[in-house]
Amino acid sequence: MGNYLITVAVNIAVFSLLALSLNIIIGYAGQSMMGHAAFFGIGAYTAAILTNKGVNFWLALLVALVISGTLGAIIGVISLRLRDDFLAITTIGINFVLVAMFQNMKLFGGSLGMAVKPLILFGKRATAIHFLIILLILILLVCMLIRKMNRSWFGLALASLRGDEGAAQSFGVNTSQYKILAFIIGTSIAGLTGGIYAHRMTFIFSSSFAFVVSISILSMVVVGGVGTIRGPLVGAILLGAAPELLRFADDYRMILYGGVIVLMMRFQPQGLLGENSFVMNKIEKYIIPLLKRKGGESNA
Amino acid sequence: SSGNAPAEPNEPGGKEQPASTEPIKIGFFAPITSPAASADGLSAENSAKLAVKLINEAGGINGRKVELVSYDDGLDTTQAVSIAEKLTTKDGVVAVVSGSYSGPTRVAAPIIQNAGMVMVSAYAIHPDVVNAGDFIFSQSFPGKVQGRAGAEFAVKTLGAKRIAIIAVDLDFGTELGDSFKAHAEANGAEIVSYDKVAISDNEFTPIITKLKEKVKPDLIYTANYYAHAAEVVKQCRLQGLDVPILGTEGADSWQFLLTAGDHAEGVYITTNMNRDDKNETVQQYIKRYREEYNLEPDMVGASTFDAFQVLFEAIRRVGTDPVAMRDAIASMTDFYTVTGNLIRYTNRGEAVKPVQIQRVENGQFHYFGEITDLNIITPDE
Amino acid sequence: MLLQQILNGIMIGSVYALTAMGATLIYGILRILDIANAGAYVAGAYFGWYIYLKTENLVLAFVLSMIITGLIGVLIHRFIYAPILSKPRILPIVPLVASVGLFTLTGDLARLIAGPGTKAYNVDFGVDVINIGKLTIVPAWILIIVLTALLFTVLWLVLNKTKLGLAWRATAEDADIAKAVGINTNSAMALSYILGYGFAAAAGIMVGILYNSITPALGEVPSYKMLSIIVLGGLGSPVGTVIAGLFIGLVETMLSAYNLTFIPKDSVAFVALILVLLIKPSGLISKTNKI
Amino acid sequence: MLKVVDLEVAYGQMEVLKKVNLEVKKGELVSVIGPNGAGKTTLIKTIMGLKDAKAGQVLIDGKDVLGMPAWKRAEMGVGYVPEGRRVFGNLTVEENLMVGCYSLKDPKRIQQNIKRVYELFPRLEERKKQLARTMSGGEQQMLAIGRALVMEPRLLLIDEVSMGLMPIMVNLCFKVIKELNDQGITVMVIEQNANKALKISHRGYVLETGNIILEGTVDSLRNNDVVKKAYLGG
Amino acid sequence: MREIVRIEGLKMYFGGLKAIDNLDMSIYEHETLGIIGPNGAGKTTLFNVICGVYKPTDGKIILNGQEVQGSPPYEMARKGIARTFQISKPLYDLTILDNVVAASGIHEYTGIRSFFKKSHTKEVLEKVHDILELVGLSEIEHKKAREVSLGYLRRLEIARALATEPQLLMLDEPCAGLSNFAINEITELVLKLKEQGKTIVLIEHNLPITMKVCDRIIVLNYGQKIAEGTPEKVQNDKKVIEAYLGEEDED
Ligand SMILES: Nc1ncnc2c1ncn2[C@@H]1O[C@H](COP(=O)(O)OP(=O)(O)OP(=O)(O)O)[C@@H](O)[C@H]1O
Ligand SMILES: Nc1ncnc2c1ncn2[C@@H]1O[C@H](COP(=O)(O)OP(=O)(O)OP(=O)(O)O)[C@@H](O)[C@H]1O
Ligand SMILES: [Mg+2]
Ligand SMILES: [Mg+2]
Repeated sequence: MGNYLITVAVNIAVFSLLALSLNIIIGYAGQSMMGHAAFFGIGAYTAAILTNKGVNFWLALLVALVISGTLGAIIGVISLRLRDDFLAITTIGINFVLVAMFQNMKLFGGSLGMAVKPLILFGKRATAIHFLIILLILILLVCMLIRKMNRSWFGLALASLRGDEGAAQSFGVNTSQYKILAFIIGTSIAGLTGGIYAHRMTFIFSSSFAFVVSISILSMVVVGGVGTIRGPLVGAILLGAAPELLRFADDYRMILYGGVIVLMMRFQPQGLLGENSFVMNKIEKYIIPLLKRKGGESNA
Repeated sequence: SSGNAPAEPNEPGGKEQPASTEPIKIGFFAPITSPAASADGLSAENSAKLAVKLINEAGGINGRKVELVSYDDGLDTTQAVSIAEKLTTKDGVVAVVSGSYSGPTRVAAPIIQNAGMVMVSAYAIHPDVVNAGDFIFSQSFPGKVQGRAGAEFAVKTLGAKRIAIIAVDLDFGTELGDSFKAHAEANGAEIVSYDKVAISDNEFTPIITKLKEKVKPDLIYTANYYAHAAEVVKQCRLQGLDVPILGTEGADSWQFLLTAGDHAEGVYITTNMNRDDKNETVQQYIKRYREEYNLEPDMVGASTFDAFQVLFEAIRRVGTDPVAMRDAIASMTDFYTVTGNLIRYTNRGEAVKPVQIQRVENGQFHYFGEITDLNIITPDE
Repeated sequence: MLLQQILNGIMIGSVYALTAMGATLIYGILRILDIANAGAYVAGAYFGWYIYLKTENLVLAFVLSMIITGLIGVLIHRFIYAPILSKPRILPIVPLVASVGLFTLTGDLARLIAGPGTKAYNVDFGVDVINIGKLTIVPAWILIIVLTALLFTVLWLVLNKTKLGLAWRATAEDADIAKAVGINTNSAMALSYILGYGFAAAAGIMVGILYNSITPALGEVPSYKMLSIIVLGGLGSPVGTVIAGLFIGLVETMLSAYNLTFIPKDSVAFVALILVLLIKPSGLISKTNKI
Repeated sequence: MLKVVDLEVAYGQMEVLKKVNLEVKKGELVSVIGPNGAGKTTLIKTIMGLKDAKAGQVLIDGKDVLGMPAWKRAEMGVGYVPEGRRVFGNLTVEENLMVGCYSLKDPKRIQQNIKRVYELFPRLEERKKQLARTMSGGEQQMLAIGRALVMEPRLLLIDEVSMGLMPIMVNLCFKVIKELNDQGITVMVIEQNANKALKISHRGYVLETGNIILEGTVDSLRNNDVVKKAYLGG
Repeated sequence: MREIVRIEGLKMYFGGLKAIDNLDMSIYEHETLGIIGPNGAGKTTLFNVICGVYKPTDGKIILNGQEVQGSPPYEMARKGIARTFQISKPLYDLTILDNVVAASGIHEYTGIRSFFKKSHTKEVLEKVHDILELVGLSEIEHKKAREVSLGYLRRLEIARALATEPQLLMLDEPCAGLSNFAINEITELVLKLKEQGKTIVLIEHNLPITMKVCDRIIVLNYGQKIAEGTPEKVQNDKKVIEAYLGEEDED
């Protein structure tokens, strides 16, 4: 793999983590989170400030995770008071306010952005491939985590809360608690990703965490398929690689990008690989029986 | 040295093929599809194409044609990283010109530096761009110099004593505003107010009412891009605040003149291009740009054009070996381009060149003066 | 100075209210946070500019552009939103994502067709400014006030004095049952889009005239700022939108006037929004369920 | 007035109605009974135009209305009381009734009709400013019935009249339906309380798993063993 | 008989509207208590207050000797009070089976710890299948709740309530919308539960059923108790006939 491909892969991997984590909040817990990039940013700045001060990278990542998770908990608490669309806009607002803070406060480098001390691994400066490995391991972990979640009472609690809060409470689900937990998990993964991203870029600007970024993450989740593991991954791969894949379209790149999203929502609002989507139906119809016949057994 | 770049089989320019007739490829990126700043991106891209076209018309460099490998970065740092990787590892370019703003340029710089390739940044203002290493050059003078020159002009020539600053809250406004402030104060003027405005904001009436009725400055320094600068000018004049206004290269665009209309008369700006320069390079660029694109050239375009001139000159002198090119650029002196005489490069890779003072007369920018004092125009080394 | 600043604040606020009016209508009816409304704002500004360039007739520019943009709105609703919304139990973020896609598309289409550079209306009002005592008034401001009042009145009348308002709300809640009681939901929705997008076009032209500049990026700020104003004003209530617009305008003005720029002006709207929602989770105007 | 010919309806792959034939003559009151999941709601939705048919015909006044949008059918004078109330929860009681009058033009008539519904269900008048979603289950059912009545339907389709209503109100509603029918309104009613439904009807149909298994006059049905056992509570 | 729930001076006002007005009542262990009354009398509201959906305006709810008014619904559920909703609240995107499994996890929703405990274990599935069998949902357990007709959603409500293994089961019009056949099934079910010693509170407008299964009936009107006693007694109460039952039907 050439450096260029690795770089694109790193970008995709970053977005995969962001999409997977956002999906926990939006897809599994059903909460309208529209400011995910803000938490990505909090993680990035926290980790960057710490390593610049000489703190160990891994420790810095941990702190980034904790701090963004804590802020996520606050959003979770706020979300308890707000209805759906209000929550959506409040989170948009939080995204804007945080980016404004990154942009204005000396602590975050102000309008000049912030240089990040390059990561040294095993005595050498880390390159794209190192970051790719770290990210892939994390993606694997997060996927396993989500899989575990889906099979646990936790997952069922989120599904109930998403389906009908009143009903969920009627059989013992403390919906507030689970909402907050979903926010914490989602935002802390975003923060962790931010910490890695900052060291990959070695330079961070407030604009990398702006609302538009939240929207692209959201688009990845929705285009891929909300509430599944494969969905955000595929969404991140497609849309994350889109700027590069669409280079052939030159000047029409953004139009294509926008157009594809609109058409997707129009014809496959459940996402490319969401439940009951065109692709999944075809897979269920043709591929699964094939596998069954060949493999003899398949897991439900 | 090329740092610890990963060894790539097709390391560009590493092994110079003798007397090749292959075209020389030069990489380029600018924000084209980004909604935020695409007018500048277009200026840059147009000028890049023009530069290549003109050199090829003149027979290329040492008999070899030049080819442009151009990318749109969408004003997105993530994309800029991919582009930088692609340029350095896949496209076989010999050098890179950044026609983009600070963000993308800043993240691309270390990658290009690590690959041991030369990059000339056309107009990015961020002080850190050239810090990426010895292969990275800035075509124009840094923001600090321009701010200093502006203050010199405002205080010494215009005699301003009470100055109000309005600056966009980005690296651009911060660099210029802060350095203007420092130098103006050092020269005995008072900065009576310093307002930062968001790039997303275009309503300055509240600030201007405040300036007019409470602050009462005798000069307004606006470190903004053209849209904001035009708004500051227009709203000052409409509110009846008739003090001199000094802008920056950010206002050096036909779009500033279009938007501000008559109100722009008498406004000064600091910039790097002198449209009244009799020099043939300058006039040819202006003429050809108008012909090719039916648009008025601006500072962004001229700077991009010149970034290519710097590379062309280096290649003409030493060929396409990156280390040789780097040394050739670093030692360039008195090289005359559209944006004036490049006196020399500092050891950090920043250009030393005079700062132009232009003034709007009859709806056009015209020569008003020039800051050539080396103490002012030499960047910190 | 205070008086002038209050006037400035009211002006800025009116621009916000005007900008958010179209999206308010659509949000109030369909509960779609229609970011693409900011695309209509851009498109409308360009149509208006072109018509004005060709005809020098400002009224015509407004009317034609509103109609064209409104009709585009109808098509967008007919072929994009309506099919999306008719699917059962769709996630609320799906139309939102679609609208973001549309907005991206319009901004870049404008760039491709009209070029990325600035276009200027250069409207000549005859006078530069009107001075009343110590107050300075720019003629475009008067036009803004008139336009805001006009659109607001139209909206208010439609909502309160016609059956359409009720039909909209019923359709938004349960389109099937609305059909079953005899509401032509397609044409009712089409009308909401004509108004919603037409209003956005008017706002786009107005802002284009005020700042004498339109660019493909014109919609960037409104695309999110209007959201905060809509919500701050309660759920898509036009009265609330006007009040919220003025409120934000005044707060922003006072902050810059008195150097209280500890928060960037840009995020004032959102800080206000978050504070208000924390204290009063239903928005400033709490007759929430009425449009 | 209403004729359903060989109607086939499916949800995706699943056939729910299989060649259903049914007729309601002008001035008739016909009830359709059947167990849960038989397809009664599906049938009525298809007649109203809220669900597409796969094959067959729905004739209203002799005209095939399949493909015609629901609001046109409403304009033809078809009134609909949906299953599970489905009132407009964020509208007030009065607004719900106003929406019901949507196809009427004359404001006087609108006032009159609403007044008549208020007389029928005084609780609704008491609560005219209350949001419909905060009304009790039975109150919502009254509202749903009222909403269909205010539009002066010629053909009234009712999906479960008695659901959630108190005994007094159940009787009242059946009485009202009977009265309306006597005044010339054609009615088709789906009802779980077969006893009460058959009592006021002229004819009835029994729908089971998508097939009409029985039809006939009320008397013939009431004396049918199957009906007796399964629907009249033995 | 032991008192499970005692309600003292309960008031629930919505603005000026007195949905429950100074109500005193008790629910005893192992009894089946019927609550009837006109539409809008406050029956569902009473359920909502007992289950913690609404905080009462005033008054006490004493569960097993403990004051519990104002506790959130999930706590009331965990304390052993299960309820069905008059207007079904299924989890539409889940299958019937998962709906019931979710309910059976009542004591598993312990926050982050629940992350590490598998939900669809053998025991859980066994239990859930039994319940589905009991209420007649077995055949359609793999259908999404969204694809199921109303009658079956009503049964799902009961299944979910049972899955929480409550000490007090509160049914809000379980028979509404059910076919005759199904009503008989549900009646059987209630009788069976009664036999097992469950405490049941039942709101039901289908009088024959109420009369058949209830030991005791409380009649509400305008939020106040207007009658209380055995089915026979209540059935013949003048006030009840006037406000609720109406003149006797022919049959
Ligand atoms: N949206 C849907 N998607 C898939 N299947 C559905 C859907 N709605 C209903 N069905 C199925 O269609 C069949 C008929 O449903 P319908 O609602 O018409 O029954 P019904 O006779 O009205 O029953 P009930 O008396 O319970 O209301 C049922 O088997 C049901 O599972
Ligand atoms: N959230 C609320 N806001 C205002 N009024 C309410 C609210 N909830 C219930 N009510 C009113 O309180 C009264 C009691 O309602 P409740 O639902 O308890 O009646 P019910 O006895 O269950 O009637 P039904 O037999 O029709 O189900 C009704 O008149 C209803 O309109
Ligand atoms: Mg039904
Ligand atoms: Mg009730």
